[in-house]
Amino acid sequence: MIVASADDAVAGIADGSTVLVGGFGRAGMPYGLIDALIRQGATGLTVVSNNAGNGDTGLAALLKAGRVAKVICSFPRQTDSYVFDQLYRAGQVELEVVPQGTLAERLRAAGAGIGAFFCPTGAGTLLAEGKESRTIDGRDHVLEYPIRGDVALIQAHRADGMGNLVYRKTARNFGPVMATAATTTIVEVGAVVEVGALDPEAVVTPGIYVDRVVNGSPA
Amino acid sequence: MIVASADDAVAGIADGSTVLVGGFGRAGMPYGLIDALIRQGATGLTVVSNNAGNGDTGLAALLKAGRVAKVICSFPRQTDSYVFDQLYRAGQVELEVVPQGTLAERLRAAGAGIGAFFCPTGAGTLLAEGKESRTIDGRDHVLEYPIRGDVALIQAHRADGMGNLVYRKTARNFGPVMATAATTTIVEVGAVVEVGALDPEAVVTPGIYVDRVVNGSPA
Amino acid sequence: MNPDQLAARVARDIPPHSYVNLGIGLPTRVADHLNPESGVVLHTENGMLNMGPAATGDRIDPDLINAGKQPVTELPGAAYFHHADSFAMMRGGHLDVCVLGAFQVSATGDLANWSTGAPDAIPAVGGAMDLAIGARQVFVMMTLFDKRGRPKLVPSCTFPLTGAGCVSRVYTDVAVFDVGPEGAVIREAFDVPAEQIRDQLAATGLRVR
Amino acid sequence: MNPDQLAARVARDIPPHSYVNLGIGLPTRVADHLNPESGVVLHTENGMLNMGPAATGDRIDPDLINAGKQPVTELPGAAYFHHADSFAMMRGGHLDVCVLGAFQVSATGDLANWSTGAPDAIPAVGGAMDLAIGARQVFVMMTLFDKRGRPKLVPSCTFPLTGAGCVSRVYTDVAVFDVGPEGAVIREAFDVPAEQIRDQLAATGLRVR
Repeated sequence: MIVASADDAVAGIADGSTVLVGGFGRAGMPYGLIDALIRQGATGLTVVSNNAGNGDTGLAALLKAGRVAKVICSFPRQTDSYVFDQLYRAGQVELEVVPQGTLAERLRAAGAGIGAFFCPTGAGTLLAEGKESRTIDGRDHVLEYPIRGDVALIQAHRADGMGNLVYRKTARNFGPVMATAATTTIVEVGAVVEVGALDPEAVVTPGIYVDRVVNGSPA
Repeated sequence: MIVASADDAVAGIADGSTVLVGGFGRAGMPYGLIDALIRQGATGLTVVSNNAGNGDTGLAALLKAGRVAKVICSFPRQTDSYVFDQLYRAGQVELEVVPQGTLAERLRAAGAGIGAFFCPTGAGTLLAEGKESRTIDGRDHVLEYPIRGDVALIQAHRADGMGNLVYRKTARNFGPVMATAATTTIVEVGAVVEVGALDPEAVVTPGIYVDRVVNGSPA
Repeated sequence: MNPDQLAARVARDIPPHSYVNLGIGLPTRVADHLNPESGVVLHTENGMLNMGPAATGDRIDPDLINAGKQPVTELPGAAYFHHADSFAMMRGGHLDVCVLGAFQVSATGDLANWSTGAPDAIPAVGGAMDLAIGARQVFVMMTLFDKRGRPKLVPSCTFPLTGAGCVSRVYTDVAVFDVGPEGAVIREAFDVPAEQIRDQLAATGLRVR
Repeated sequence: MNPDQLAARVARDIPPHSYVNLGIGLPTRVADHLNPESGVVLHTENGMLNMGPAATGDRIDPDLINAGKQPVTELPGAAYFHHADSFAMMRGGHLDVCVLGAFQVSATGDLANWSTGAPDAIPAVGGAMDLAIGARQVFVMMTLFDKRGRPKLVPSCTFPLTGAGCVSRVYTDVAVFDVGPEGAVIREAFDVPAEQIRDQLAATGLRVR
């Protein structure tokens, strides 16, 4: 469960994996794990994250290293997303844009064993084109399918030795849903605490969802 | 938000309402609110709860008073569910049995604005008869629809003045999902605390889901 | 009316104790005009209720940001939750009011605010579609005309839709409009008489009552 | 093999550090035979991980019960969650093992444990169907024959199904069977030779390898 380094934490991630990457902007972004993934070398990755990288670090660095074949996200275009922008315009990375809440719900569905769900978001828009739709109770819905990850890379505030996690403020964002949606969930935390030190009423991600924890220093 | 009595809390519940009632067995059962609902007199109710009452108190007393037209639950038959058993056999109450997790997920769907979802639970069984089904990724699924309440009656451990709630141990059970699924959510709590006294990281039900809180003594 | 006056005007229409999401950009300014006594609670879709004002100086915490990724603060009674729960809250219709910017709004309440449909644009939607369909009331804040003088309140949107029939009211620098199945109605004209606004819009092909 | 010996036998097959749900009744006894050092974590579907042994005396807390509504205790590292999250955990395939009782199991792994199909019975399913389809491995504990001597391991279930093809192993008082698409196989015979069990079941119409 607790591993010695970020490099140990990302060992074995295969080429072509679907990697769920937590964070919203910089909050909750597992920088240490992404850097380790770049060193690890896996390529042809599908990355699922809210954004497509900022500046030259984190996801942007992974993209720049040429490891990403496809990005599934809600908002790739930011003021400092020049790495992604360039690759996308050069046709070197595929993009699937998903409304932010639908992205979260499709990840949840994967973790919760839901086969598909009818969602009102995006009905009647470009993003619903080609998708099955249905009117339920007078409202238009689009059928959305789960997004499963081979690996999730997330950041949390504290973990105990069983992998129970708590987060900090809005850095929680996608972490708890991504943890449920991946075969292997890897977590970078600010500190590891004793089993029993986290309040059982306040655990956000129970250890059942967590495979590897590395004590890293959040950015 | 904070009301003076359980009677004030249940005022205005209309005949024919769908009432979501929290609790699993006796844990988390809002006894004070159910007793007040009996005094209040609303009838022809559809009750959604995990069970259909124990002994002569709580839901069993509401059933015995003849106020319930239909029960939607996962497990009506218990060693001491004689009130329900008798009414059911006499044809005086309608029953819809839903697998426990599907019950929780249908309530969540109502709260989360999901129009319907494909669920593997119960596929190929009697409980799926007459329901739309579909094979997704080689697995059989049943299409399930949201269960919305006009009112939710739940129990929590503490509320602050904004209606933020925390629960206690396994008494949490259906409370948080039912709170999201009803037009009016009414909560019986062990104590009301100052706004700011609950840890924002540990709030389970944010006040946005809560309409009325009464300081009651949990059984 | 300048943007700050308009923000104040929108703030006045938000009922006390409402749960409100303020979109990125112009709508964010509405927060500065809400009476702290009003009990209005701000939601940010990245996972928080009871968001406080922007953080500055020592109060900046990289773990505490709003949907625009700007540092913010926490008010007493705050709650944090993950993205699936946050968007469930929106999609489930629990927010009373959402205030959004727009490229175009149609007289029937269609909203276009995520894409100008430019062929070389990189598509990016964020939470725009979730906000559009989620709140009980969706208010739009925008200028009535764009920089080139083209109306942004239109008979039907030419830009790609964010949501269909989702907007109920449009606050512009010139007037406040109600929009919906019955079409657009001037609710309040600011500096110019309503009749003049009607004529001006009629010239663009939009009938407003 | 008596029920407690059988519970010990099941406990031995649960890998260390597994997340396990023990069904109401006989399976609950498996807990008493798990080595505390094994790191096996118990889930109870009413919203808890790291459930401890039954509570007695002063340790009884009405807010802390298991799925059978019996008072239990909490171990260090416990976590509480609501019903939708708890059943998402099950349905999503996160539990390693679930141990259930049964009325009947078919050679292909169909499970019948919620209803005997009696015409006057009040239907009640609880979490049975969720447990049946949720765990990575579903073990059944049951007697091989019912009180009237009818086999409970059958070519195909005559009682209403809880889940189709969901059981992988059946622990009975007589033998342990693997079941699945390939049919039933004796994995381990206890007091009686496997051949004799095969003959006995063949007489009921069930071919077992």
